[in-house]
Amino acid sequence: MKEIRFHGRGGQGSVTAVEILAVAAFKDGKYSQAFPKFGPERRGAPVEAYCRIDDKFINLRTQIYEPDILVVLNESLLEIGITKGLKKGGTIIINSSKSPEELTKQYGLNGFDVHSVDVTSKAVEILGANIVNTGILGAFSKVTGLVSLNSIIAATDEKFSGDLKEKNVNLVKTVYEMAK
Amino acid sequence: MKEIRFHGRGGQGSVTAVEILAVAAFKDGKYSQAFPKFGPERRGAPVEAYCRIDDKFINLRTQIYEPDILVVLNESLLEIGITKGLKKGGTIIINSSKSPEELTKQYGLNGFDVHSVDVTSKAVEILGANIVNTGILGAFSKVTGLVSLNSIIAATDEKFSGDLKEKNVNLVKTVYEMAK
Amino acid sequence: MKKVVEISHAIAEVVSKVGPKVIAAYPITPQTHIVERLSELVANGELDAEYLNVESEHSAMSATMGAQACGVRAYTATASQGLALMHEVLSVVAGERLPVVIHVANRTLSAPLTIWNDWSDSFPERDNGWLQFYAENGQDVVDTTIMAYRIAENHNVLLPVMINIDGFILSHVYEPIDMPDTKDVKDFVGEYNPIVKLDVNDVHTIGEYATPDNFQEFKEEQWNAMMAAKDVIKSVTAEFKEKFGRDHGDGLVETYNLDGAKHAIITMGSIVGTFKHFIDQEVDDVGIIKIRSFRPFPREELIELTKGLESVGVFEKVISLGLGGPLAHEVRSVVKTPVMSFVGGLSGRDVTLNDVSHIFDKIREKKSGFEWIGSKLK
Amino acid sequence: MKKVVEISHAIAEVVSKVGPKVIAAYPITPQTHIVERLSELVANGELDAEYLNVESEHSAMSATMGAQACGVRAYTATASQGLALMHEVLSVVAGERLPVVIHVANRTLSAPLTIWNDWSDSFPERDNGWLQFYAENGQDVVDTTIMAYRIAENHNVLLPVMINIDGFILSHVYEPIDMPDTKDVKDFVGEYNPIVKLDVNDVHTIGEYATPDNFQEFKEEQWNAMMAAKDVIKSVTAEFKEKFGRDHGDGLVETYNLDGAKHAIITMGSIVGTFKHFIDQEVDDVGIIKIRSFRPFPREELIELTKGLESVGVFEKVISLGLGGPLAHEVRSVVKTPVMSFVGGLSGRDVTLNDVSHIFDKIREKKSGFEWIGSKLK
Amino acid sequence: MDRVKIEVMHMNERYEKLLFKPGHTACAGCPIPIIVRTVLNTLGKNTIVAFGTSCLEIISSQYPYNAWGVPAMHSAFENTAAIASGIEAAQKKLGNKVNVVAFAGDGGTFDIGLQALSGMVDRGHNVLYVVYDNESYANTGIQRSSATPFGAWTTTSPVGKKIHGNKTFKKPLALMMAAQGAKYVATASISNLPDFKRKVQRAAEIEGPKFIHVLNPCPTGWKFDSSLTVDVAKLSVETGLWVLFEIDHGKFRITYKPKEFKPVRDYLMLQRRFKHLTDEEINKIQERVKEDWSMYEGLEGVKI
Amino acid sequence: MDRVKIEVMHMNERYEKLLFKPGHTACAGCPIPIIVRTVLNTLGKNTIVAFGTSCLEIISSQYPYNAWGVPAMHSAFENTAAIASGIEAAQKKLGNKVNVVAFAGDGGTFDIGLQALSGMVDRGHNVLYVVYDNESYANTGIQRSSATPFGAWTTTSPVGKKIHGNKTFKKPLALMMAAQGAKYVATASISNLPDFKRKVQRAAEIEGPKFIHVLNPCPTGWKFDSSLTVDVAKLSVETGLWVLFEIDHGKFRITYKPKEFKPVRDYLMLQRRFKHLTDEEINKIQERVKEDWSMYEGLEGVKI
Amino acid sequence: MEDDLKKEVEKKVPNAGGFMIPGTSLLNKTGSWRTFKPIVTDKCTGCGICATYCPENAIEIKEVDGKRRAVIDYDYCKGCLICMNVCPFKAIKKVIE
Amino acid sequence: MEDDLKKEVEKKVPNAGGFMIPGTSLLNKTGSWRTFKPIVTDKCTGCGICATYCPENAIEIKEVDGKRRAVIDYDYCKGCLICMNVCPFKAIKKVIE
Ligand SMILES: Cc1ncc(C[n+]2csc(CCOP(=O)(O)OP(=O)(O)O)c2C)c(N)n1
Ligand SMILES: Cc1ncc(C[n+]2csc(CCOP(=O)(O)OP(=O)(O)O)c2C)c(N)n1
Ligand code: SF4
Ligand code: SF4
Ligand code: SF4
Ligand code: SF4
Repeated sequence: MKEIRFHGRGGQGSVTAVEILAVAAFKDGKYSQAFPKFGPERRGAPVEAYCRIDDKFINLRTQIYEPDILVVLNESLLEIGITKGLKKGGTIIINSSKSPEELTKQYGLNGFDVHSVDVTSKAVEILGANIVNTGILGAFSKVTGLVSLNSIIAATDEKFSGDLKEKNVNLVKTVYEMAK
Repeated sequence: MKEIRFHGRGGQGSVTAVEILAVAAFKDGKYSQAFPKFGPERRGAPVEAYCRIDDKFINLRTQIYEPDILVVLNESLLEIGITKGLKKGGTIIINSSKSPEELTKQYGLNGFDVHSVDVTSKAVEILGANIVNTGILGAFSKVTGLVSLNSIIAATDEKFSGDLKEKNVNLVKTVYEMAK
Repeated sequence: MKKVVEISHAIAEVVSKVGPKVIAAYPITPQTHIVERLSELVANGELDAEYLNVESEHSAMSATMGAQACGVRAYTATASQGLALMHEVLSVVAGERLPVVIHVANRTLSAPLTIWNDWSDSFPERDNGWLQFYAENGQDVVDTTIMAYRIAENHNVLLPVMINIDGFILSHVYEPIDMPDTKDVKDFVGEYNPIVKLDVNDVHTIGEYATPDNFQEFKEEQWNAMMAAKDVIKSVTAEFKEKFGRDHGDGLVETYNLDGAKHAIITMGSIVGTFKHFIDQEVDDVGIIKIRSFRPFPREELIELTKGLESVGVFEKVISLGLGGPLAHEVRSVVKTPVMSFVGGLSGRDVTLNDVSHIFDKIREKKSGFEWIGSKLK
Repeated sequence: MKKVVEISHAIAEVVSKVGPKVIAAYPITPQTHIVERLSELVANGELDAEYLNVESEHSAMSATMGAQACGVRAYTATASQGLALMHEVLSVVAGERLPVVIHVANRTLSAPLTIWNDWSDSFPERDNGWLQFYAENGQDVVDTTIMAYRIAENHNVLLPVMINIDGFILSHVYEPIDMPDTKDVKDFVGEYNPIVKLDVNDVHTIGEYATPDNFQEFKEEQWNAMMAAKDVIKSVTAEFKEKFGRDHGDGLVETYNLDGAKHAIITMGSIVGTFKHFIDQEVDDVGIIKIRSFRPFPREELIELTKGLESVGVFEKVISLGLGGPLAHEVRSVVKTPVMSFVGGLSGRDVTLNDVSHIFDKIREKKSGFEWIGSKLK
Repeated sequence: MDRVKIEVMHMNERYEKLLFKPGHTACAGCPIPIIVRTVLNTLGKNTIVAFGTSCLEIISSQYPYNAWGVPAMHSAFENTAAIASGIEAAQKKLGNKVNVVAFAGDGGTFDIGLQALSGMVDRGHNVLYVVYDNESYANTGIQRSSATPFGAWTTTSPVGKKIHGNKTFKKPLALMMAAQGAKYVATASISNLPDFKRKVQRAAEIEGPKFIHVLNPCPTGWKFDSSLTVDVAKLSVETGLWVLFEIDHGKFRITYKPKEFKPVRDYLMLQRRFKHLTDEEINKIQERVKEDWSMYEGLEGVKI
Repeated sequence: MDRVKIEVMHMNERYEKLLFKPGHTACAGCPIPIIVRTVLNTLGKNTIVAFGTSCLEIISSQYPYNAWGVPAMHSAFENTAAIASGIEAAQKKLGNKVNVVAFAGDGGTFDIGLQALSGMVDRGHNVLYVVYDNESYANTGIQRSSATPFGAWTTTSPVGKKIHGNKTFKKPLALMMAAQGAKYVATASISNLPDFKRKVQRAAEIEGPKFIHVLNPCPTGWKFDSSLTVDVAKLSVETGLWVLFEIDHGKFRITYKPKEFKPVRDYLMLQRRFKHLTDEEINKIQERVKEDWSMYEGLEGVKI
Repeated sequence: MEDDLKKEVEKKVPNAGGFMIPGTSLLNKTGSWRTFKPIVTDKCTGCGICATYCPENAIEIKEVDGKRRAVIDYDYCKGCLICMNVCPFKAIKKVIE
Repeated sequence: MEDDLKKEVEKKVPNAGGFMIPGTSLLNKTGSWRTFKPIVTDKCTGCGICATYCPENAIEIKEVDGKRRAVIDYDYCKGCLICMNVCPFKAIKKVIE
């Protein structure tokens, strides 16, 4: 079982991100479970969301204490010590224009497998707004290989309607390509 | 232990009657317990009220099924079969201008110790209204001897204020004299 | 002074002697006589309090707690639907640790609508942090009221108290009651001395929002306070006996005819009187264990008292639909003897001496089981 | 079709397939997602119902019962303070024998105010004539919902059903759920066919006023209906398995790893999943007895299943202040083995795998007792 | 399906047709039955009633006796408007065109049921809500409600040395409902049945929430002889204390104006609940009537 | 007695004096704190607050953090006015002359708390009740309340194929409170703080129940950028949608009239909750503004 | 009586809770409530005003001996005497029961 | 932090339930919420309008280098940018955090 924690801000769509991830994993034939950090989400305040992926139905209902993977929608969140509990050698995927090395140094992320991708600039380009929750899933797929790009695309496609559908799918693909 | 049941109509003060009786008995050094027929009392509808008198504290909380004594504030109530449960040889005290014999015949009260007294006319005379609940207690005292006249007077005196005090006491005394 | 009074009026009188500053009540049969009398006392200037004619029981309890939070004693009374409508607020009062004392003139919860007595109103409140006492007669309720303030306001307790009296069967009955002097009452209960109150000169806030990080401990503290209440009840009851001369057992339970008895009936409230009456007439093998304090539940006391008994019965005026007699289940979960569960007296169904006789016979059979008392069905 | 959905939305979807004609709801976390989705379905014309934005939960339940009395299915959902505010009406709905089906996204009762999960909202409703089911996961709640209508509306039952799901822990979780087709759902639940309804062409009155002469029998009939519900639950559950292929034990209880186990943990709701997870990893001497139907209480089933066990534990997310774990007391009152009572998870306090490990160790000690799980006090 | 039909003995043809039947247990002289039947007779059999806990419940529905001749539902005290809302919504979905009427007392309307009523009006349910106002919680023994008039004795606004009856004036609920936007709002009196009936009729024509407030002189609570019910009702109108008006889609109109106002004292002194009033207090009430009338006359024609 | 005193670190002198302190958890851009401090600063430290469950509770009182600088009590959602009533009664008996203020949201006031409020007014408590109106149940995720305006999207008045946002117009609660007889009733806006403060001051001078209704533009629920809060508030007034008035002892007066009314569209289109509105719907709202103003202007000087 | 009725109901439906048969109040004869009895005298014109107001619906205007007049059903009349007071012709007098 | 505070409270009173110490919200630094940061530029006249509206009370008008101007307490500023919008002098600009 893999446990993943997303960090974002109230209003940024972290819950939508884990939902899409869980749907995508299921499309890949896996079992999944996604849930927000329970509680009132105030616009602007730091929030978390979670996802579990496994080969069989997930019975476990505890919170996630030692995630395997961290997804950070906002670089500035690294300032408030969000790596707590992340397994040794665990993966961190950060929306940032900085390089993994720079980020590792700046926020003391040594010992983790750090990846960064500038989702923001692509989101502004493609969606016309700094909404990075879907885009970063492209990076997730690429970096972790845990969920296929196709499934992320399909799940994203289901989630949105109108022109947001196409744009978000586009963003996912673009970020997938960028990420490494 | 003696059990007494009062019959009247909603608005006639049956509960006040049993209250005064219970207070009076206690003044006589006895223990007592009084209570209404539990439920909404609609003005005009037939109602009942109860009193127990004993030499020790009364623990019993059941309803009264087989009263020793019946007090009837309104002759017409005899039409609706209110003697139910009255012990064989039990006492009935009726506010009526008719004689016990007439009443026994009219309502089939054979086997009971029937007493009648015309409280109504005295009440109209003394109180200026057909309010018989206190007056009949004078008859109760005289007929049963269970509670002293003095105590009934004292309890009545406590219950009322203003000129109702005196008038009711007066009525009690008058009816006491009349009763047999 | 000992006198014959309506129990509801005796309650109003003793409450008035304690002297709440705010009374907020909403009428409901059979609570009405209590609060009507209090409103008279206020109208006559005999009780120096604000009497608020609130627009619902939800507001009655809310206004009561708002007032109590200011550091004064506040009062309300209710029954049945009224208590049910307070349900939400009751648990808030306990959680905010406001030692309010109220009376409930127990009456059946609808439907069908009915105004008579059983415990279906107070039993659903048995989890929420209120102490619950059940009174046997007028004297009991007067004495328990006086003690309740001491217990509730004790700084190791700080929990509200609900004093239950059987509606009509007690509330509307006139009987002899020894009413203590105002001075004695005031001396016994003392001044209300809260730890925190709404005070512009010493600012505190009441009514926080807790998270999973800290909520559970609030409940644990309430649990501890409930456990602490047992000792407080015992010592206050002992002190009461010393001051006023009246015995109420250890405050948690009382027994009758239990010495040498082989069986016992466990129950609460006014029905205890009828059982006593019956025992006085003809019984020596059955004793009574009367629960005074239903919450905190007298666990240890019941274990102790039932030791050596061949069987017990539990009589209760309430049913947990789909389970059985809730009190019987609680008793069964702690005592070792066979427990026969009797449910009856629902909504004023009279429990007669015949019923009592039947109950005792059943207990003597030393079985566990469940039975309706006074049923007309079949 | 099996898909990953938020459980709240799955609930809205399955309710919508059953097709209530009137929905009256008042928002409260964590019930909101259920009713928001329903209001969307109505706004989109996908569900042909009146959606009433009522002004309180008291009115939500009242409008629901008013509508149901007209012979249509009506729906509401709530939680915590909302359920508490419905308290008065809940017992009326049961007493008037209206087979309403609702969901409660269980959340702690204030105070302190909090929005997280425990069962302090639904437990005070355990006497009042509602059937109570507790769901383990999304699939469970969907299936239970479908069955609930059949059970509630059965003419031998005619009682309302409350389906409890742990707030947030289930309500806000996305997971794979097999959602049955609308036609299959409709076929299974059938038409609502009340005995009596408000109908100008066939005049009846609902909501009588009963007296001591006749009230108790109304309760006895409710009691009998609750007892009858056990069989109905069993047969509907069996039929459900046949039609939909999913097993829910006998409908009253389910077991896990119980064959050959020496001990068992008895509990309800979502925590069962965590216990299963832990057992799958490393345990074979402890099994799970999951209570699906808390009301009616599976008395006989528990007696049967615990026979031969050396000890059991009861884990529950609720405390009866002044008594202990209420579920543990009910279990203790029926089973013979030592019962260890665990209370934890209050208001979302996470129950971790460490906690589970500790709980299992404690059960293995074969003692009776009480313990807080996850406490930070001391 | 097995419908329930039980023949009620002694049901002669006349009683068969009544929509509220004798054998109810209202106090002798109580006008509640007059109010209920005036409404029901005007609306006819095609009517479903929701009613709250109150004298009306107790007098109409003591098991196994039942006085209703139309489908009627009681559930609790404060939720009459919510029950009616649910009924109306269901009937709409069922495609039935029926009148839905809610009956409740003043306590169940002005106080504990106000919120449900306001919610019903807010949501625009097509319900006629009728409050019979006996100016107290009568069923529980005459306690003060927010419809209790100034000075009146009740058991919770007692007459004592310090406080002299009820301290507040009656809550002007009809105006509040009109302010909220109920489509039709009216007051009525049993002493003017044609006016009352016309108002019920008008209400029935209008789609949406409607509110009629009827004064209900209660011999038991107001303490007058049971034979005087209609006289007391009439005096309430003739003294100007009880103003007959209607507010039709926000337009205010007084529907009856006494030619000459009788002094309020005539009304007050018929009732023992007012017998303690001092001259000063009576004058205060008289003044208030003047003020109210000037306010009401000021509202005539104004849209609220 | 052992009073509780805990020194709060970093409490500098400026923060020490604040009656509602930073560190609260309102959404970025939320005006609730502005409203609360405007009221408290006007009344001063001699004030006790009752507040209901709502955003205000969550943002001010998450254990162990607390933003209040005056004694404040929260108990439940719907009982703010009742709690305030109890506080006021107790303070009276204690002989304290303090301001008692109740704060609640529109849901806690227009809907579930209406009855308690009306009861408080009926009994004449000397309480200032302030409703901050974000036109929804914001705390639970923006559900429809009876203060939600016509056409607005909320999560329970969603925009679907059959139904297009909220179907009803805002409940005119201030008028209802005035109709009931609250001594002072006013509306206010954070875009006009002098007007708001003056109203609070006037209310403080008056003995009895007082009611102030403040519009609370909610960036989260109304879906506008957090920096636009004051702009949205201002537009609500300048378009005439939000009317600033007061009713002092029944006398109605408009306290601010825009020189020229901006089209409602300017206001609506700033907020994504209205973005689905058709021209027809916008016209309907524009018409309603006209009607309302003619009604309000008709009321000027009238006594209600 | 009550029991009969209840049994009757139970025979027909498994769960008697929650509803009532309308019109059964007619079984409850409230005539026994009277302290005073209204008597319609010959002054009666049959105008029907009393019937409009009788809270018990106990007055019917009928042809009696070829003349329309008020007839009181004493099974239900509670003796409130409203009829006596509203009759414009003072056609109703009271006697004690 | 929370635990410290709670312990502190418990030390002083036996029952911590039911009340809170006011002003403790100051311990909750909401500066971390910002995505954008408002910067007061030299155009600031110290008029104080922004301070009136800052929902966080995070702006103080102070003497800085002999000139009155707005000073933002970034410990609490959530970056809503109301200040930027209400400033009549456009004296506040935003930068990304
Ligand atoms: C929640 C609740 N509180 C109190 C009661 C008790 N109660 C029943 S009827 C009634 C009085 C009703 O007054 P009103 O609505 O004026 O009708 P009336 O009795 O005057 O006909 C009261 C207080 C109740 N049934 N439910
Ligand atoms: C009885 C009850 N029902 C529902 C809730 C859930 N609830 C808490 S706050 C809230 C919304 C409050 O709305 P409003 O009063 O408008 O204040 P806002 O959240 O908008 O600040 C709701 C529905 C509750 N706490 N209690
Ligand atoms: S108390 Fe009054 S309103 Fe109630 S039934 Fe009697 S007369 Fe009618
Ligand atoms: S009112 Fe008089 S005259 Fe007219 S029918 Fe009745 S009794 Fe006859
Ligand atoms: S930033 Fe702007 S509004 Fe604030 S003080 Fe400076 S000039 Fe005034
Ligand atoms: S951005 Fe918002 S919070 Fe920050 S200083 Fe400006 S107004 Fe205050």
